[in-house]
Amino acid sequence: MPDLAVDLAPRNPRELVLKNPVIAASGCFGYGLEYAGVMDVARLGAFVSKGITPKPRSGNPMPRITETPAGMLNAIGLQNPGIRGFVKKYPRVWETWSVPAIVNISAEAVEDYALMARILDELPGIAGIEVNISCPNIAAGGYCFGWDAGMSADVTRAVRAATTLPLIVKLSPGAMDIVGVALAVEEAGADAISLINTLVGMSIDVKRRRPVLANATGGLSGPAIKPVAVRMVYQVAGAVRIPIVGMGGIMGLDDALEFFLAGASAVQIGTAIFAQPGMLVRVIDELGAWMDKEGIASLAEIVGAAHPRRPAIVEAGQVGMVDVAEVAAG
Amino acid sequence: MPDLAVDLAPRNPRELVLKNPVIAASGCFGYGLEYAGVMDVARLGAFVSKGITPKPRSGNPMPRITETPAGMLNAIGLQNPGIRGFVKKYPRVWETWSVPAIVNISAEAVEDYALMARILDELPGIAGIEVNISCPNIAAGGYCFGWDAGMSADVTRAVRAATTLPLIVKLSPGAMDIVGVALAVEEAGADAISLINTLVGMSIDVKRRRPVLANATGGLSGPAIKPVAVRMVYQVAGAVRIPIVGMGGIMGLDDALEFFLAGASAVQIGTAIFAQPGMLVRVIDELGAWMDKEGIASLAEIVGAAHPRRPAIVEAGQVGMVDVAEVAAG
Amino acid sequence: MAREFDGEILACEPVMGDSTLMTVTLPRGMAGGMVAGQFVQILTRMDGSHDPLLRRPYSVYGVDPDTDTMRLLVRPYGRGSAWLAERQVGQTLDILGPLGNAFQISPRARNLLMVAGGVGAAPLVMLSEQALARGLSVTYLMGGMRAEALLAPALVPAAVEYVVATDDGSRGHRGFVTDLVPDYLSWADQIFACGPEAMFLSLRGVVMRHRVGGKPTVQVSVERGMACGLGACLGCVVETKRGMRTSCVDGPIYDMDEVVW
Amino acid sequence: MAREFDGEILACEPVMGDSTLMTVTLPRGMAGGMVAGQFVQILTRMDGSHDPLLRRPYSVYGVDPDTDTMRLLVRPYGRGSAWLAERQVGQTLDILGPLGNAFQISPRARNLLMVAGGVGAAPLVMLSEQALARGLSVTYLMGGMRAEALLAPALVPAAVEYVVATDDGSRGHRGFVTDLVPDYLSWADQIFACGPEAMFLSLRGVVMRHRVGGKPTVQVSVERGMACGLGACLGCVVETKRGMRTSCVDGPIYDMDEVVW
Ligand SMILES: Cc1cc2nc3c(=O)[nH]c(=O)nc-3n(C[C@H](O)[C@H](O)[C@H](O)COP(=O)(O)OP(=O)(O)OC[C@H]3O[C@@H](n4cnc5c(N)ncnc54)[C@H](O)[C@@H]3O)c2cc1C
Ligand SMILES: Cc1cc2nc3c(=O)[nH]c(=O)nc-3n(C[C@H](O)[C@H](O)[C@H](O)COP(=O)(O)OP(=O)(O)OC[C@H]3O[C@@H](n4cnc5c(N)ncnc54)[C@H](O)[C@@H]3O)c2cc1C
Ligand SMILES: Cc1cc2nc3c(=O)[nH]c(=O)nc-3n(C[C@H](O)[C@H](O)[C@H](O)COP(=O)(O)O)c2cc1C
Ligand SMILES: Cc1cc2nc3c(=O)[nH]c(=O)nc-3n(C[C@H](O)[C@H](O)[C@H](O)COP(=O)(O)O)c2cc1C
Ligand code: FES
Ligand code: FES
Repeated sequence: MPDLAVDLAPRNPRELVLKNPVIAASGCFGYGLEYAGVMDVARLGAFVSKGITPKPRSGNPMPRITETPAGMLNAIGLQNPGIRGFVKKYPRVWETWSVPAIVNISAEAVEDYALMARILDELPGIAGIEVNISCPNIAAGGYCFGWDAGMSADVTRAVRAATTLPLIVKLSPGAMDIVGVALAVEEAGADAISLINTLVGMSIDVKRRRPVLANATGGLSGPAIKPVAVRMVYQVAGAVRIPIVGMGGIMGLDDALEFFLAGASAVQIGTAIFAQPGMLVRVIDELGAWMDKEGIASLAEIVGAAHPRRPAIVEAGQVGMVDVAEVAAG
Repeated sequence: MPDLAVDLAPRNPRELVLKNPVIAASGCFGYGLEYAGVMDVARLGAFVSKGITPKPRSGNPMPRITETPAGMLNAIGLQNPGIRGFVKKYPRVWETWSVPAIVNISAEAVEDYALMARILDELPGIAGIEVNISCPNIAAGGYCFGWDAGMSADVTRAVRAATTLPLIVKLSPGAMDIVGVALAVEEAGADAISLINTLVGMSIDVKRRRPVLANATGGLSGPAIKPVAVRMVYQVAGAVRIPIVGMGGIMGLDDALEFFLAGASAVQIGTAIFAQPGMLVRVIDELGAWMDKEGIASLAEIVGAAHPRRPAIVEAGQVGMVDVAEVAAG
Repeated sequence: MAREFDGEILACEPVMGDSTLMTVTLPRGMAGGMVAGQFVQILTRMDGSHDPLLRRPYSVYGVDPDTDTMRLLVRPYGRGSAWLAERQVGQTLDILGPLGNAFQISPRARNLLMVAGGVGAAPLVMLSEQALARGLSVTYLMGGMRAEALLAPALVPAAVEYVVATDDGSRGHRGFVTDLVPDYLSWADQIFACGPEAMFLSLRGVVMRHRVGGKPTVQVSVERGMACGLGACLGCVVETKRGMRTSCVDGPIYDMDEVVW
Repeated sequence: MAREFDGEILACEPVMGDSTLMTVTLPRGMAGGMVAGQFVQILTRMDGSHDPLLRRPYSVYGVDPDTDTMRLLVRPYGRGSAWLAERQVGQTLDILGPLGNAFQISPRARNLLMVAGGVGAAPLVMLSEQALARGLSVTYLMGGMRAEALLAPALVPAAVEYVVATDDGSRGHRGFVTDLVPDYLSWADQIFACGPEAMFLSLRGVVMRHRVGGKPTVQVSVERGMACGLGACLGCVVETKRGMRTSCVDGPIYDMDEVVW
């Protein structure tokens, strides 16, 4: 049996050791309980909670989701009970579980991220925090934290100061210089980086002549975005030294392997769970079987293997830049 | 019979009047001749040539294309005979055609764009120029022209000074502030804006443990990217006053209508041609029939109709910014 | 408890003009626990294709615990249902279910009125059977475009009063099924409705205008786009007087008066 | 001239173990113009689904101008071919073709050697028929994993010498089909090969080592991922000594000596 275990916070004494590298993604697995009936949650490497905010949120008006070619758009609007409501309900349940629970936090001000991190720091049943920086920074006129290296680092630093819990910072694919943001959050104290969050998209209802979603725009996820996600993981893996958690459109083992080969030490699976909840455990089983067959003893052997030579740390924004631009020109 | 005609260069005395708003996209229709056998090219509103560069290019090594979920990646690498080779061969053929031919130009220096525009200016058989700014700016260390409003405006201004031909500037979806770039190229003299070019993506061949494409990254096109494209057209349409040509994943009439409703005055169809060359003419026919059925006399009636109220010009980068970021957070 | 399972198609019977009544196998013992109003979610694409991506919800039309089977009523509408309607006997479907809550027959109810529009007919047949088994009286109103679009009388339990309406008047009342409702308002203790949103709005108008003292109560099966089907994604919520409720777990059956329309 | 047309499936015959020999209708008059080595591109997904997105190329196995039909040999491999192999008699396919260049029999050639690997057998049967019609001698070498993976002798024209190799030795030579080639090198004027890239490399090695004065010449059908099939996208190029050549218009048949391997 090959070794599937991975530590996502090797620089952190509290460490974040997963028995396998398959994680259920934020917003696609509720609080873990929703799926307890249809699958064996204990088999997972970990799961990430729905995004929690400082105050309760009732979310966006309906419709909130719509299907797109090989993908979906969502504009849930972070419906959640708020950090206080969350704290009362879930940690005590998770404490009795063997699978690590990671809490995803979202906020519109740096202090609010820190506030939530401080609250989570002391709680049992919580293995780590995933910081969702794809949120509007109210102080910056609604400009997205995750699009800017400086603002991303500010959030990371504030959360780092507020907790010793393992910290995964989740990057936004809307950032033009994804490598620059990655380096900035690494420098600011992130234990690991996860990517990608959804791309911003829109569908229009031709009959009503209005955007399908009440919120107009929504987050695009699913297989449609996989090539963008793999590219970004590949680029970020060429630059940072902390572990990377890759995601975006994983629908089975082969997709997960693309992310490992691109440089991810673990993967998250989101949208695919909706279509095939059984897929999570299937990927874990098939990964073990594949490694056996290929004679791979430990996952580390293939992480980043698609890189011709893993380059040393490069200057922000320069990874594959020429390639990238040239190719976009067909 | 409803009026499908559209002028894509209303500010330009040389105008760019199309009998219908359906255009074959650059790189997906060769030089028009390749499809002359399988469809009636004369039915098109216009077609755009493969990207032409100052010097001949033999393109990237193989493999250059790969299929992705509801999309494809390409890294052709702008294989083309160069502007001189191009001039000898195609304008004289197109001169005898009734369908407007638009030349797509790509370069790695501002002067080279201008040089090509000057050459094209005097030629017969050319109805307009589409400026592909998704190219690396060698002077800026390979940073993509189209990602930066200032550099995009520089290219536009130089081309504008070099020709009186109708000028469409084709935006790169890699730009974080797509609205800012659009406003900058409008200001710099573009007659119209087209978007989107491909997103940058990657697929990894799990068997070989290497990127599928020899160039590693490639441009993602097809239905997978449609939601991103519609969103960007919607945002840009809320800001600029010049006509917009929308594209990205159009596979039939309903997709084209999404772009018109989002604010495009015309559409381009690219990847879909590979799958269904007959689709180009089908969309034109179905569009006319649909307008008849809906009692729409002129396309202008539906262009931008999905906007609750077409706002006046807004500040660069602020269109829907909060929505967008919030939504990306699920 | 919901499970993801492979169901084998045992029969496909053409009904209601263009629709198909499909008999599908269930895991042993599951049928007995399924109740009227619940639904299943089916993956409607071939292996290896990722488009269309999400499952499609279908109401349970009926179950047979003896043979461990259920029946589904599928109307070909868009791409998912067209794929499903093309499946053949012997093929298997990837099914998630049973999902959702159920219609609740009040212990004091004697007379039940069903109001069905189109494929909304599906869960109300099963509910009628459950009511008859309890010795209750059932009237089943159904509306459709044309005579052929209606559920054949043979598919409705014989002890049920079956009254129909068609848009073109080719059978029964010419007009909306909701036009028939006022006649039954004083008789019915409860109304159960399933159909398009427009039908609910019209039903609501009729009931609000005519009912006395909040009787009859009305339960509706609300149709929402769904992703997970398990209350995890929060994509299918309905605003109720007590806040946002998922229509896959807290629904699809809602008390009409609870919903913020 | 290539056209996009609907072809109706008239027959599906299981061959070579898991593959299917499909008979499909052509637009009137098209069959007569189709030549060995050409291919068609087929849309391999259901209406309304966008995945898989691109057409799949299939070599023309044979044509019948009298019935306006062609035959295709389809091996279920991935998602596109699996979808295709599942189609049934009476269904139609969206086809683009005929595409590509053709094998060229030299006017001076008398003895032709065919070298087929797996489904590469397809275009070489048609080529053999054309050669026999001109009174030439043909030897047809075929390789496969097992006996069942070979083309049944009945499918190869009777006047052809048919020699086989299998990986497991269950029929004919145990080993690669290219092992058989040296015996025919002095006899053959031309070699025509279709199969996986690995087969070409091994064939090239054998021929380079043994041939005398550039004889026999070798034409190979090269397999490249394709998008447009019409020379427009430049996604399928092969580097030749005279520059980049598309394999959909300038190919798929290349002179082995012209290709930069
Ligand atoms: C709880 C629940 C129970 C359901 N039970 C049944 C059932 O028993 N039988 C059945 O046939 N369908 C039922 N449906 C509808 C079904 O889930 C699918 O929506 C329907 O089959 C169309 O899917 P599609 O893939 O063919 O359409 P798509 O191509 O995905 O098109 C869907 C689009 O059409 C709209 N749409 C979806 N369904 C309809 C419809 N029926 N009428 C008008 N517009 C529609 C959607 O808003 C969307 O824009 C049920 C839905 C829900 C939520
Ligand atoms: C000119 C030409 C003629 C062809 N003629 C035939 C024919 O007559 N009969 C036939 O069955 N196929 C033929 N093919 C192959 C066919 O086009 C498809 O590639 C094949 O059916 C697999 O497609 P898929 O959608 O099933 O696989 P996908 O799921 O799309 O997988 C394709 C993947 O497998 C690889 N691949 C594709 N085909 C093969 C293969 N045969 N062996 C190993 N790896 C492969 C590709 O590189 C790609 O990574 C031909 C290809 C070309 C270019
Ligand atoms: C319905 C839905 C809700 C989501 N909610 C969140 C969230 O609350 N916080 C977050 O960081 N990401 C959220 N995401 C993003 C996913 O965690 C993931 O980054 C993205 O969907 C890409 O992965 P996938 O293609 O496997 O789904 C959500 C995604 C979906 C589809
Ligand atoms: C094979 C291929 C080659 C392309 N070449 C060019 C090019 O030379 N210049 C350019 O501006 N865009 C090029 N594009 C981008 C398309 O014109 C279009 O912007 C993009 O593909 C999105 O539209 P679609 O989804 O309809 O294909 C190319 C696209 C493809 C698929
Ligand atoms: S469908 Fe996901 S919560 Fe209901
Ligand atoms: S497949 Fe497009 S050029 Fe050959």
